[in-house]
Amino acid sequence: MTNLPFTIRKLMTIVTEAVIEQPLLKDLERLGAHGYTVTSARGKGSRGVRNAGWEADGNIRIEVVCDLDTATSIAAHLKERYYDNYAMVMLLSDVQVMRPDKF
Amino acid sequence: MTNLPFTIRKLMTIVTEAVIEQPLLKDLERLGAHGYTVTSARGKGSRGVRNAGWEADGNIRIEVVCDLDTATSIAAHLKERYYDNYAMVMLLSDVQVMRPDKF
Amino acid sequence: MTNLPFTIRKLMTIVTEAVIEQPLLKDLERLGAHGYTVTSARGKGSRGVRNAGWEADGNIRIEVVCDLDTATSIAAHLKERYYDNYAMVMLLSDVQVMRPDKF
Amino acid sequence: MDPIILFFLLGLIAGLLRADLRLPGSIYEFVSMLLLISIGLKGGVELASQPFLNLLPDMLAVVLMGIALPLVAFPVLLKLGGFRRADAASIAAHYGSVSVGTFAVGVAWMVTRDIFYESHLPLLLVMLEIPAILVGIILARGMSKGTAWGDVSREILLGKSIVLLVGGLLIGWLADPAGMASIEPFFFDLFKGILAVFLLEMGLIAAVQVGALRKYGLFLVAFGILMPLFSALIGAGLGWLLDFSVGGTALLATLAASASYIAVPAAMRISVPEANPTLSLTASLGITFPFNVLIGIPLYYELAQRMPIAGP
Amino acid sequence: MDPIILFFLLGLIAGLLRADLRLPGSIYEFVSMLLLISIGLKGGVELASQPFLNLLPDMLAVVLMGIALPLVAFPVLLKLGGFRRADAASIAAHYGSVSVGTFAVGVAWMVTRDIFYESHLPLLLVMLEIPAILVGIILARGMSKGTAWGDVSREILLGKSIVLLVGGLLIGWLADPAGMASIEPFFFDLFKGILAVFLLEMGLIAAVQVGALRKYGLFLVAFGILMPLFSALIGAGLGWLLDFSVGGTALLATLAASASYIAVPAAMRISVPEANPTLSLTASLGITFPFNVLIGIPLYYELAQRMPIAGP
Amino acid sequence: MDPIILFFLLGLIAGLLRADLRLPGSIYEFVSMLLLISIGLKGGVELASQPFLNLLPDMLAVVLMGIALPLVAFPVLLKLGGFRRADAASIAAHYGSVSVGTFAVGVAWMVTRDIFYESHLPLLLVMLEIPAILVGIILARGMSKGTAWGDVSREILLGKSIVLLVGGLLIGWLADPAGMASIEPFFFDLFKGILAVFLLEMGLIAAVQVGALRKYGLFLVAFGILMPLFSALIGAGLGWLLDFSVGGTALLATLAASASYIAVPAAMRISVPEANPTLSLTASLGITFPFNVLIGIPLYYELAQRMPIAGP
Ligand SMILES: Nc1ncnc2c1ncn2[C@@H]1O[C@H](COP(=O)(O)O)[C@@H](O)[C@H]1O
Ligand SMILES: Nc1ncnc2c1ncn2[C@@H]1O[C@H](COP(=O)(O)O)[C@@H](O)[C@H]1O
Ligand SMILES: Nc1ncnc2c1ncn2[C@@H]1O[C@H](COP(=O)(O)O)[C@@H](O)[C@H]1O
Ligand code: NA
Ligand code: NA
Ligand code: NA
Repeated sequence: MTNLPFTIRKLMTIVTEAVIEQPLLKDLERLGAHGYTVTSARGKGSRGVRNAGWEADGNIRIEVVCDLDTATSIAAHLKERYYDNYAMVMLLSDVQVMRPDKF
Repeated sequence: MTNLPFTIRKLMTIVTEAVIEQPLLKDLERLGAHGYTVTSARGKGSRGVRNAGWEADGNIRIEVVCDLDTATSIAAHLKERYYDNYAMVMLLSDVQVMRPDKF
Repeated sequence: MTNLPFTIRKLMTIVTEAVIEQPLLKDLERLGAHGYTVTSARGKGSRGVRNAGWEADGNIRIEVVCDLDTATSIAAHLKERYYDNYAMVMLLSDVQVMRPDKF
Repeated sequence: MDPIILFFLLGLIAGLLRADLRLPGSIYEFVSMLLLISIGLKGGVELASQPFLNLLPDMLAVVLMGIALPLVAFPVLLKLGGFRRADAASIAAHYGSVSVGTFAVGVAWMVTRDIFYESHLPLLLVMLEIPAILVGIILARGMSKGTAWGDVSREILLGKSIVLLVGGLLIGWLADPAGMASIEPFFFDLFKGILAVFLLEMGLIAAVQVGALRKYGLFLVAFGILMPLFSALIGAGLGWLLDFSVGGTALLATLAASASYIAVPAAMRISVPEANPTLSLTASLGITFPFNVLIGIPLYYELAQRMPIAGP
Repeated sequence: MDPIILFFLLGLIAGLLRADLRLPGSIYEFVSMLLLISIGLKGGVELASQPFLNLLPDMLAVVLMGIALPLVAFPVLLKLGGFRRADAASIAAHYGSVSVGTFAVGVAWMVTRDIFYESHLPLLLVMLEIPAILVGIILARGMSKGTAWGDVSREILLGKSIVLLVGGLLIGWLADPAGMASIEPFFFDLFKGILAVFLLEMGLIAAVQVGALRKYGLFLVAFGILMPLFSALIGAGLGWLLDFSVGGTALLATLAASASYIAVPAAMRISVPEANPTLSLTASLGITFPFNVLIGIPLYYELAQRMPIAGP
Repeated sequence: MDPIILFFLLGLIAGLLRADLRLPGSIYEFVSMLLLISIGLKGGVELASQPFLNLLPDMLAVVLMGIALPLVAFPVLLKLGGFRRADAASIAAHYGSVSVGTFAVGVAWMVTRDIFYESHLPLLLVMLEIPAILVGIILARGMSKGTAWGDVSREILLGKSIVLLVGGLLIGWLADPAGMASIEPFFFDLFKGILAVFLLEMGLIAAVQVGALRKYGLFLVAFGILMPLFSALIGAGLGWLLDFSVGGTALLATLAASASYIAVPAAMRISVPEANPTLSLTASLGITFPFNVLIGIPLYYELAQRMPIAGP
């Protein structure tokens, strides 16, 4: 990018059960995320079809932009706290942002 | 990432017409996808505005995390089967995952 | 990717207030975007919780696939026109596409 | 003027002015589900009081009409209109099938004027929905090619509109009257209000389609008005042959004149994907639906009144 | 047959045939909110006319039943069913608590037949919702382990169903009659129609659960039918002890027999995450709900009539 | 107590306790659309029976009030409140314009008590919605700066609330009475029930705003109560000048006292983006709406009764 100063941050995408939205978002903030974006989703994975047909059956897709350290501790926490008992997928990638101090 | 073992996989993002959700998801599974995440979307592209105003007019956004081979065969299939006749966009990128065997 | 010709393009993801959807989409087209995908979202950032509880309180998540030049001018424009007064986050990354002329 | 027509006009004008107005998608979906169920229920209640076998001739006749209409429309679209084969077949299928929204407006028109109509018209609506789809697919593909007819039939028979219409019919038919009375406030008393909301959104949708008209030019406009007029003649003729009342004849003409915008587009998108959906929807939603709702229905009633000998 | 039962069957059959039918998520949510409020309101209006203190014994008795039922179900599931501790505890909690949808169908059944029932049953419904959840958590975790009881109680007491039921009760209780009359057309007159829409979707959901049954086999099916029968006996016995009318006894049996699918699944998912939610929902939604709605309620009424001495 | 007020309190309390309760977004949107249409329809039906020209003076007077109120509020906010220019202008615009929800509660209050009010008040509501927005923009930007007034007016005139209110007015005005009767069950009979649902959600929203109050301190609270009291005086005075009935005077005071939370926030966000939307919404939704609904309306009626000479 020529004249716009972009910095690299981590984008963590979590797809999981809608029922744990509240505790999960609290965890994210406690672990250092400065923000998050949530969309409603449906899907299929090892725990079967989650069709958003009714309350207990929907997914959410959470995105968190953060630095490597925060990403690492979020990943470690999710793994330990949620992986065994909840439908959950976590993806990590690099993104460029313009205001690195924001994340 | 220091102590968390991350592996690289492909993230395929497909944006297309909501009306073909069912056959498309069946195709994805047949081609080796172990899971997928779907969100409702709207948008605009070469086939015009798709505003989600009513049934026939909505988009879906599908994400599939998979290995390179699966991604290649999905891409080939979508190209052959859907590109000519449906509003469709397909994006491919790398993501890090913690449980590579899942995908 | 063995036999499928993929080309690299920029994927720009914008999360912002739903209330500016219309002017923002117009801006994107004027600046050269050939298309976009929009999903409804909620979230939290420096401007507080945006819970999608009612009209003025929702977010949208816009994705634009485009070339580097277009991405640069979109970034510059958003920064100048919206950053000061609106809840907004902009992320940039690389994606592979099959029909580069489309974007 | 009937307020439901005014709701349609409000939507149309607001849409043309690009007002910031839209029914939430889930509400539109629910409202159209309620119309389907209510029409089915109403028909079922009436059907309960007559022997089913008597209706078979009418059902058969109507299926034949559903096959014939797209066969007439297809060559016109192909030759006169210069459309590609797939497009001509798809549009023909839309016009051979029916629009539940148009039928609902027609029923409301009759009810407001206390005009009698045969109670099994919702059943005929169901019978008319499907044949044209099959004809359209055959016209596009030919019989020979390996169309997965099993899948196609499944898709159509288990589509939302058939399931809710037939389900409503059956429930209305089987339910005991006391039970029906208790769900009447929701499904019957609110019917016209819900239809008003539906028409508001249909006006907004039609306005978007009108915008696309410029691209497709005059032939589509002409077809979107002349085809329903022709179909109405056939429908009214059939009503006369079947010895229907004036109201029933007018409603059968309305069914014939109406063009699908729910079941057929979905089926065509899957079975004839190379057909351009914008063409058929522009015609059906942008021209024919407004025409039928605003002008057609009174016209078809007029027509029904002039048929040589009509029932009660 | 009652049309609301037919709506449930329509949903069930459409679901089993994999028809393309679904209530939009937001509509389902709203419809179930309306049922909760309406039931609360109805109960509140009635409660306003009697001294609250008289109800305390009934409330206490019912809480004891809500504690006892999961304690009976748990060992059966653990020993006979061979389920893991967490799963047995979670399923037991579902069956100790109640289903508002089932209760609503029961109330509709009584109203259609003009059968009297005690007006404070909605209050008892509220009382029955919670104890089983706490028992379930204790069964899964033991008392010792540091469960965050504060959080758990908060979560349950401030969950949607309790807030709307209790809120409705209070509003019905406090509102002046003239004001209530003006909201009746929405909350009361539409009740059975809205219940019909709810049951259509419940049928679709149950059909999906039925699909999961194959995986879990016969024991779950048997439990899903026998447990409500046993609970209904207990409920009817309690109704008799409390000197309830036949209608009230039948509804108390219905409450006992019903299994939760809103409040308990959410609470268990958070508090006993290692329990497999599919197990309990398959039983509760795939077997017990259909069983109660289609067969159970008339049966429980039959049962209530045969209790030795019943009230008016 | 009126149940709709109790619904508001239920929402408020549930929100303050952070209960897990929310109306789905699409339902809230639809419910507020229905309120707008219903109020418009009701006004239109009444208007049909009187010569339009007679209303022009009232309409003009009310527009002047809509211009004057923000001009009074602005310096107070700027000087006493110490707000930035953009914020002061935006808040002033909110308080110069009107809240349809507040008006609906006022109308329900009158109807419950069988109090007469002038039938053209919904028309005055429409007239009051817009002027304050334009004043607010001018206060923020000055006249000189190149505001795209064309765009701004388009945006406002074609916004949801104006289109639905005016559309409803026109439909009610033009529709024939028989037709109106058939949509009454939906748009009129359900009105108060739908208003109750709307107020439940408004309570939940207000509770969130109350949370933000701590940040902005006492001045905003004081302004949120004193400004509507002042505006109500002006509104009642105007009602008296225009020779309104007691009920009409009270409703005009209610309109004056109410602060916008739909049309104005959207317009300000686009036209005066540097204004902090949280400030104005906290005041309007967190303080003024609850104040008007719980305390204001009866107070304004009291006030209207004490005006020297009032109509019938
Ligand atoms: N391979 C995948 N690609 C994309 N999304 C997935 C994939 N696997 C799982 N998911 C999503 O993650 C949720 C939980 O996955 P699981 O824990 O495997 O059941 C699913 O419901 C999907 O929405
Ligand atoms: N350049 C783009 N960036 C992001 N999304 C796009 C782009 N082009 C198309 N889309 C999405 O893909 C859908 C189908 O595209 P198309 O086939 O070009 O009409 C559109 O409705 C958009 O949602
Ligand atoms: N760190 C973050 N990660 C993901 N999304 C974010 C982040 N920060 C902000 N957002 C999203 O961007 C919106 C606007 O952010 P802000 O301008 O910081 O209030 C928020 O409402 C979130 O949806
Ligand atoms: Na037709
Ligand atoms: Na139970
Ligand atoms: Na005001």
